[in-house]
Amino acid sequence: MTEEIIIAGFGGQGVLSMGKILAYSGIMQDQEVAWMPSYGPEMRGGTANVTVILSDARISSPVLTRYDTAIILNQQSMDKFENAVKPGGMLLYDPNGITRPPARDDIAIYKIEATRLAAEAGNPKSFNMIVLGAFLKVKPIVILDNVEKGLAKSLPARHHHLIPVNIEAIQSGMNHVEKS
Amino acid sequence: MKGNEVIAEAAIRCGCDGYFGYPITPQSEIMETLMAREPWKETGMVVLQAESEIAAINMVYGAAACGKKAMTSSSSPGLSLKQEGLTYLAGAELPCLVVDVARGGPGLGTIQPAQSDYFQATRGGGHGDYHLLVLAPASVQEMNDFVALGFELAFKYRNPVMILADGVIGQMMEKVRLDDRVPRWSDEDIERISGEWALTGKKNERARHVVTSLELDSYKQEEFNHKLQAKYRRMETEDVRHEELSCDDADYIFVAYGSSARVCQKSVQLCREQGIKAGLFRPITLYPYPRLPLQALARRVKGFLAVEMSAGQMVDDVRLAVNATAPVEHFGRYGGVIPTPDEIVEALKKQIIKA
Amino acid sequence: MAKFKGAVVVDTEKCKGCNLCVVACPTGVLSLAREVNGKGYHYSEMTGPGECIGCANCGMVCPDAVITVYRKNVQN
Amino acid sequence: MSVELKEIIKEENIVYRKTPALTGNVMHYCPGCSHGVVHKLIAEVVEEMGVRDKTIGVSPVGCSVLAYNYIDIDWTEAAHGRAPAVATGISRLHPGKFVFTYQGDGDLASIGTAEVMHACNRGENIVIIFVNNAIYGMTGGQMAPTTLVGQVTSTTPRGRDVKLNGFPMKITELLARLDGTGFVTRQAVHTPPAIRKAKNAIRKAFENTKKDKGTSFIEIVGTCSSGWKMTPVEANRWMVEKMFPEYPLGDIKDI
Repeated sequence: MTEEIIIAGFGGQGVLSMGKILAYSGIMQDQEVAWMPSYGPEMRGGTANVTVILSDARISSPVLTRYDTAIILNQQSMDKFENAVKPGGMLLYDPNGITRPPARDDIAIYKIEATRLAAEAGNPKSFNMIVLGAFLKVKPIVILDNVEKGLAKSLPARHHHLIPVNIEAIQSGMNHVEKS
Repeated sequence: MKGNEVIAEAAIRCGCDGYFGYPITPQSEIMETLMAREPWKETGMVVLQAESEIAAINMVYGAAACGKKAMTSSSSPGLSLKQEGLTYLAGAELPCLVVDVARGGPGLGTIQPAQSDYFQATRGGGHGDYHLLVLAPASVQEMNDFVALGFELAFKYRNPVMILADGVIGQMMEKVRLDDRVPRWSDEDIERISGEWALTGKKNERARHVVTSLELDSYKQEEFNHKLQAKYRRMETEDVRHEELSCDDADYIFVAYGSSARVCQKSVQLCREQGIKAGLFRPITLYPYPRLPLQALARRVKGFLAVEMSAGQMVDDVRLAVNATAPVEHFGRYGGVIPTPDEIVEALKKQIIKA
Repeated sequence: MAKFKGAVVVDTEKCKGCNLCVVACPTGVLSLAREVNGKGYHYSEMTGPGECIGCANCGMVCPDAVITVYRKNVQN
Repeated sequence: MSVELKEIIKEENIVYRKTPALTGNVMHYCPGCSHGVVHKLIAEVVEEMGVRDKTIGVSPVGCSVLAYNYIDIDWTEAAHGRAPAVATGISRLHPGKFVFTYQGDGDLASIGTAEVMHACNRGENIVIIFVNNAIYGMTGGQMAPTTLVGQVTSTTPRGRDVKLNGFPMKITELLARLDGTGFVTRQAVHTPPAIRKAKNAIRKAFENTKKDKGTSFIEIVGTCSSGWKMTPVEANRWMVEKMFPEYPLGDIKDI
């Protein structure tokens, strides 16, 4: 099994940390992982994206042009990555701020209203975990136990009390993801 | 862990005595990680932010002259500044470790990954007839492994060793198995390992040690250069490293190092899916270059494509090794652009297969 | 009252004849030789040892550390 | 008379001789060069303190590049101007050692300005000996940052012109203003009293290392009779007349 994922959105949406948690979760179940961010000035407020690869075998290129899954969190990223999804692949997006929804019919498209859900829950920071939950519902490539361990690994100890809140957000994402 | 963070962790674990650096993207995490880890409390390792890359490499020079395990890290523009120090280190036969997390150039260039420092790294970089031993990691695991290996080789040859990485390897995270901790060398260890030359304070029973690259007599300087060349020949026989992937039955070979090699691994897969028998030859030491194994392959394959994030630097070494036995072409993206697995496959078809 | 007599020995082969010791000598004991040493320098030498007081000024100012100074109490 | 001389020239009557911490190699310096005296003073101090086995010297690029041939201690030679950085590396990893740099005006005040500023600003526990003779000796008498206004050198053949070349650099005063320096002084070695003072200053600097009192910086105003095209005696006179008003002797900072 190899899953090649691009997560793309604005800086500050927790794109990189979502990728990191996913990667750590993969390590927890003994998979090979690679996490490769776009880096540079765009880290500060512009677009941010990260490639995450989980695999049972040695990972080749950490830099890809085609992905099994694209998780898209703003319109610029939609423009850039919709066509990068392999045929038969999956695209997950938050409709908030999307002016031109994805139009491909050879891939599975899912929606998660993460911005709205996070606002309703009164915890905008849980946004990325809601998205992660939505993804894991559709593609359960890592089990929730390992996500919890991954969270513990990627969060500094002083934030460990936030793990239950994050798990809740992941479950909320799992419950609210819809196929479009 | 990120490649850069792993360098820092590996340095602490392998008993490094001193790190001297100056911030530059995309490798600042190395010093940041060290400063956050405070290894001076744990092992006594010194970590110092210098006022410039020039000062940093000269601090390394001072520390190395004492027989200590000293290192620095930087990215391309910073490496240009360090070249003076490197030629002095090579000329004084001092061991040290230098990490270059390369970015796009020339000039200030971009902060994105590139491999356009190949000439600078493998040809010497500064003035005079000298070489660094250059290791090119292609994974975060190798960022770990090459720190201890780098110091080992540096002291084996009394020569600076460079880890030539790039922004991809520095910034990416992968699973990594860290080495066990090794204590820093004691004064007795240094006496045993480098007692012939290290600055430890002149004792009555021995002559003073002088670390210098100056020689006023040109014949003696020539003799010294012979000695250096003999050392480089020895590196070529004892410490050339490379890796071959799917080369056994291959008709076509990608030659690539570092992150380009990772991208090419994918290209090999894509080729094989399309029925093209491609393989990957990955030099691990860029100096000394794995010339002989490449030559051996040249006798039985239909062509080589050197893939680099540069306008064509390593391809020169491929051509020298292949020596016109088989076609050699170059494909590169540069200035901070990373080639994609697909365009590499296309380049192979267009430039080598030509069918 | 103590009376000191001194003597200056110059390593004449290493002397470069810079003349600084000659100028530094308070009693005019030293002068540059007419002859030259192996390097072609008019080396410094004691010409009137009787007047040397062993003050060591010459030794101190000698950039090449080629001067040894002796002093003896000749009160008795 | 000669009998009397023999009486005097006896081991027990020696009051001054070359310190054993000098190697005995004939120095390559020109006749009358101040470097020789400064080398001698450092060697004497190291010997008298009994710290030869704990002292590491860093020689520069310039006339004193070969200083390591003359003082019998462990040495390293540094790239042009970089001695304070090299000394930083040594001193940080050998905290118990006496580490000093020996630098000329071109090395320290021109190409190595950044290194000396920052070493002093960090308060590196080292001694910096700075020999200022207002000219590049090694390369044949070119303008130094400390060359006096109007002074003729091979690159200021009509004298240093401030419009073209700026002003003589008083780097010692600049360094004294940095919080990292503990002892900053300017000395000379042209007369026995001056030499005694200079030696005391060097001794004090080395003692400061023991006490970790920050960077000790000693400028020695010296002569370059070859570069100035004078005899050594004339050069000393010129130094007193022309250099001292620009570079007055004495302690600038002592905490």
